[in-house]
Amino acid sequence: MNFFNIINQLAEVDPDVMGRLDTRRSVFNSLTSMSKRAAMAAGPALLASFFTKAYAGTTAGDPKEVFNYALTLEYLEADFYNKMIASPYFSTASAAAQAAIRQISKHETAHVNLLKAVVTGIGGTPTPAVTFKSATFASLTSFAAQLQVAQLLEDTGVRAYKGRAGDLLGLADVTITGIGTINPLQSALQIHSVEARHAAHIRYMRNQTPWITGTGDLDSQPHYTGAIPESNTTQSNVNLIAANSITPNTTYSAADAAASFDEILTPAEVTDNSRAGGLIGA
Amino acid sequence: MSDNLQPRGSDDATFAQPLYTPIKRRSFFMYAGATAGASALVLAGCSKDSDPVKPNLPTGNSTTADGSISLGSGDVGVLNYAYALEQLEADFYSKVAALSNGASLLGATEFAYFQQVAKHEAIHRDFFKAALTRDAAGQVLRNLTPKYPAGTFDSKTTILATAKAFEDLGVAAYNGAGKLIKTPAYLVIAGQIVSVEARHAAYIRDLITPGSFAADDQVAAASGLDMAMTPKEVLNTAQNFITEKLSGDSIGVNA
Amino acid sequence: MSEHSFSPAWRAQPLGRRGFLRVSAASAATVALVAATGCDTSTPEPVLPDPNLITLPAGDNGLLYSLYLLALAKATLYQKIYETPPTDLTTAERAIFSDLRDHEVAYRELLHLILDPNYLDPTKAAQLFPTDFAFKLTSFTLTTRAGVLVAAQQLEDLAAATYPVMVPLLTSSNPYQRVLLLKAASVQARHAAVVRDLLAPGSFANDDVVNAAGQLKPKTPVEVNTALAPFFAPYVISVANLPVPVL
Amino acid sequence: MKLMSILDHVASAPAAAAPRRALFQQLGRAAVAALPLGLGAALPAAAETKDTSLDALTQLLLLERLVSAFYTRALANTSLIPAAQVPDFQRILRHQTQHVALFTQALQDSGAIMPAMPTFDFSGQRNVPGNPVLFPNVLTAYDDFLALAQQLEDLSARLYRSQVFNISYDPKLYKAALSIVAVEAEHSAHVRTLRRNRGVAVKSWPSATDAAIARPAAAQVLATAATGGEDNLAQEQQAGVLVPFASLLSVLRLTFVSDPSVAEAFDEPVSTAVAQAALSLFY
Repeated sequence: MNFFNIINQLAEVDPDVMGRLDTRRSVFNSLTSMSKRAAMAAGPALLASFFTKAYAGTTAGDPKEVFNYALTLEYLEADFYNKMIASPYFSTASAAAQAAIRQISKHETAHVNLLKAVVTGIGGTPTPAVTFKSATFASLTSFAAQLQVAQLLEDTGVRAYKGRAGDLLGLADVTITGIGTINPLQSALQIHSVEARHAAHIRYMRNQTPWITGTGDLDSQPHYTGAIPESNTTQSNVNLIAANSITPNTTYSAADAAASFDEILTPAEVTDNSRAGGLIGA
Repeated sequence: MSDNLQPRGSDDATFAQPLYTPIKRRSFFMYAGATAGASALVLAGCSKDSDPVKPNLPTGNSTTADGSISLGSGDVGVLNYAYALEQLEADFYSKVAALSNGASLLGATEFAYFQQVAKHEAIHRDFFKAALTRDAAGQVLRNLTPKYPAGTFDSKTTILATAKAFEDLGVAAYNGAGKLIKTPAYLVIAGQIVSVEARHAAYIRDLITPGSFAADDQVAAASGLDMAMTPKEVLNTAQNFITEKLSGDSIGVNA
Repeated sequence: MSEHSFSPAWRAQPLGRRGFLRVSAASAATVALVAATGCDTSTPEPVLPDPNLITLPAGDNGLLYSLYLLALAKATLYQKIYETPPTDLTTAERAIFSDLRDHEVAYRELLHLILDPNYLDPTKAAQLFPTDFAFKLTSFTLTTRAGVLVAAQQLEDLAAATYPVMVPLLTSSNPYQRVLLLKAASVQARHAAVVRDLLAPGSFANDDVVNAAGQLKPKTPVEVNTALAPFFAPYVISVANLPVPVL
Repeated sequence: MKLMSILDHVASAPAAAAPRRALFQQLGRAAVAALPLGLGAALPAAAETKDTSLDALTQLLLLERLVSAFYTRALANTSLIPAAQVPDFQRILRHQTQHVALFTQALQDSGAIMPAMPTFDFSGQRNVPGNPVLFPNVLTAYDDFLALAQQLEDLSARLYRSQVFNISYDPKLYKAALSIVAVEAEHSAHVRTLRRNRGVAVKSWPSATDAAIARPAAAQVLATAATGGEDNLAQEQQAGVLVPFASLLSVLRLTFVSDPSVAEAFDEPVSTAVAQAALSLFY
């Protein structure tokens, strides 16, 4: 059995595969050790690196951890927009641009409050707040420069939520004081689509396509690359651009195929210094 | 293997095949889903296949007692549900993209963007068809016949209003259907698509009212949550635009 | 029939063909008697000699139903013209009819919402009329410009003339409803004028419709109903309970 | 306005006037509505507006006198209005004259002091030759005449809608005023149709898509009074509760109506103060 090859192929569609294999959910309790043993036997080097990434200090698959992960990102975004609004460059923006940033900021703050309540509601302890690194922010010396970072943050946020949805599958509804009964997965999805709306608007403000075609001015940044880059044109082993692949007599362009599916980022990728990780700090 | 990790309607026979069969020749969602796929690989020899679909749950594309077309049950139901919505969206945008006066009606840049959106939706539609054909052969929803109120394609106002309505509905539909999915891979796919739908929605909203990309009528101000709707709510509405009568009563329901 | 019959609880019940609003003159009296002697939630369904009789309620709701029927009639007519305009209707005239359709749909939906505050909640919404209740266009000639204008003028003159009569009959302590209807009232008159001018240039506000005091000749709810009745067949609408203008 | 004098007059009114005394039932709680700063200074002393029944009748009489004078002078210039449209404006004038008679009678019956007939000046110079001309050519050029006619008719329909509830104490007047709302609206629609037929982008109902009528800044209050706020989408069905048009008239319910059309479906009122400011441009 070529387990190495299987894992490799799995990783193409889901780079977080090893993280998923180690979830706490009961169905995998026995699987974990088995797969680890099997995997180690098959390709120790690759898997070691996989595990290192996938387990970056947390217990993957725990909904408390997932929501704290989301909370960290929302803290970062919320602080970034607060800094943006407080910045001397804010007044240089048009009224419409200011209104848009305020609306987005309002949502990020709402997400922080919601996620804190959710983490508490499911028996966890909200992760401490993080802030956007002041020195980095200080280097953004125009509204336009800040907006670039806003785009990167939003597009990364979209990818990050997408990468964790699977970890929330099957969770029961929870009742949270002051909020009511929510389904954890559904709430995460509802935040996720708001982040996508934000991303689209900021891209639009920057005269970029609202969706990611690969031709944007920032599309080569690490935020759009990763194990599965946004330029990916194969979904679940289906090649979207090969002639007659999904539609007789129709061939879709790589740009259209890439733009029609957003891609995931793993927690390790998101928290990497090249992406959100490098922006967190005092 | 746990019952709730296997896509309903997948080709169970593949479990019995040798493990060295290349993934691409297998039922791809079992592997794409990583957990389901990997556990199936590892545990193939020590777990029982799940029970067959209970006969009282409708299969995809079957005709119900009242003459409706069933979207099917379990994950197949969710996929057919998404496929139905993508058929509608793709049809709508293909008609917009084909307008001979599109550039003058919508503006050249906007028309070009609409043509991109038309491609995105066509890809979504065709992707679902390909996925369903491979994973749930025999249960693939038939080609639907969309219908629109008179005048839908006559003015910028009605085109934009219809696009906004469809995109916001699509986002709410995916957001509400996520929790009905049993297979992680399907959920990831849905997540990959819904954010693109949300991008479309934001763009079209901005065309109608600048700055309304995530306005309070769509994103709750207090919680910052986008809309989510149940399949029943969505289909009640979508039915207005689809000639065939659809039944989504068993979407996400497993035996 | 008392206004009580329009309580949400009553309306929320499933409505068969024999259910809603259809009360004969005799049974109306029965219901009134029941109501007067301590009507509770278990009002028995009366015997229905005429299953097609629809009795509008008393009070403000009756007036609002009457205005709703006018809006329904006009929206139905204009939707049809919008969808299949006569070939001799010019582009500019089609644009006018498109506006007329928009306005009337807005009135119809607004009045529906006023009559049923749960209208937008599919799980709670009531049914105002039987499902096959409709404004029938068969007696109009909608294949020619002249035909659609004649039909439109008939309805618009009716609406313009009855809004000024209906508004002061409303007794609700909610002034916003009256203001809203008044805002619609003058648009009804604008509709009438534009349709009249299209049919016969300069026939706006002529002596057919304006009296010697420079006021629009009024039409009472009964007159409106008499004019509309043939178009709602086989249903028969009774406005016997509606308030009657005193002056 | 000399309230004490009016009250004195009422007290000594002949018995025949008694039925109309109700007109003054609201005088006791009459409040002088403060005019916006800066606007008041530009108005004649008599232009203070109050929302009482007496003030309503007085203001409506002023409006009808003004519009009657406008059409009388326009028809007197036989080269202004094309022959085919002369009967239209004769009919409109006849209606306005009938309305003048109605309010004159109502005020006389109630024993109120009849306001003096102002000397109207449709140039906007307000009878002072040195003042700038705000409305050039309105009695010599047909298109300019129509533009002003449209604004005055729009204002008329609006002012009646605003004042009608102030006279609802008298059922007969109340009903008359409601009927007149409709007649003024028909006039307005007709004038708008005439302009549209002459190539002006204007609908028969006030619309956000109507071409604006260019006026000097000093005359802007007329546009505000005639059509300001006609793009309003916020209609209250109860105090603080807006009609949810966005969900009521949606694509998904097959009831879609665009925002401009929704706004068109509801004519808006005008505040009596703004109306007065506009009327005051003409005397």
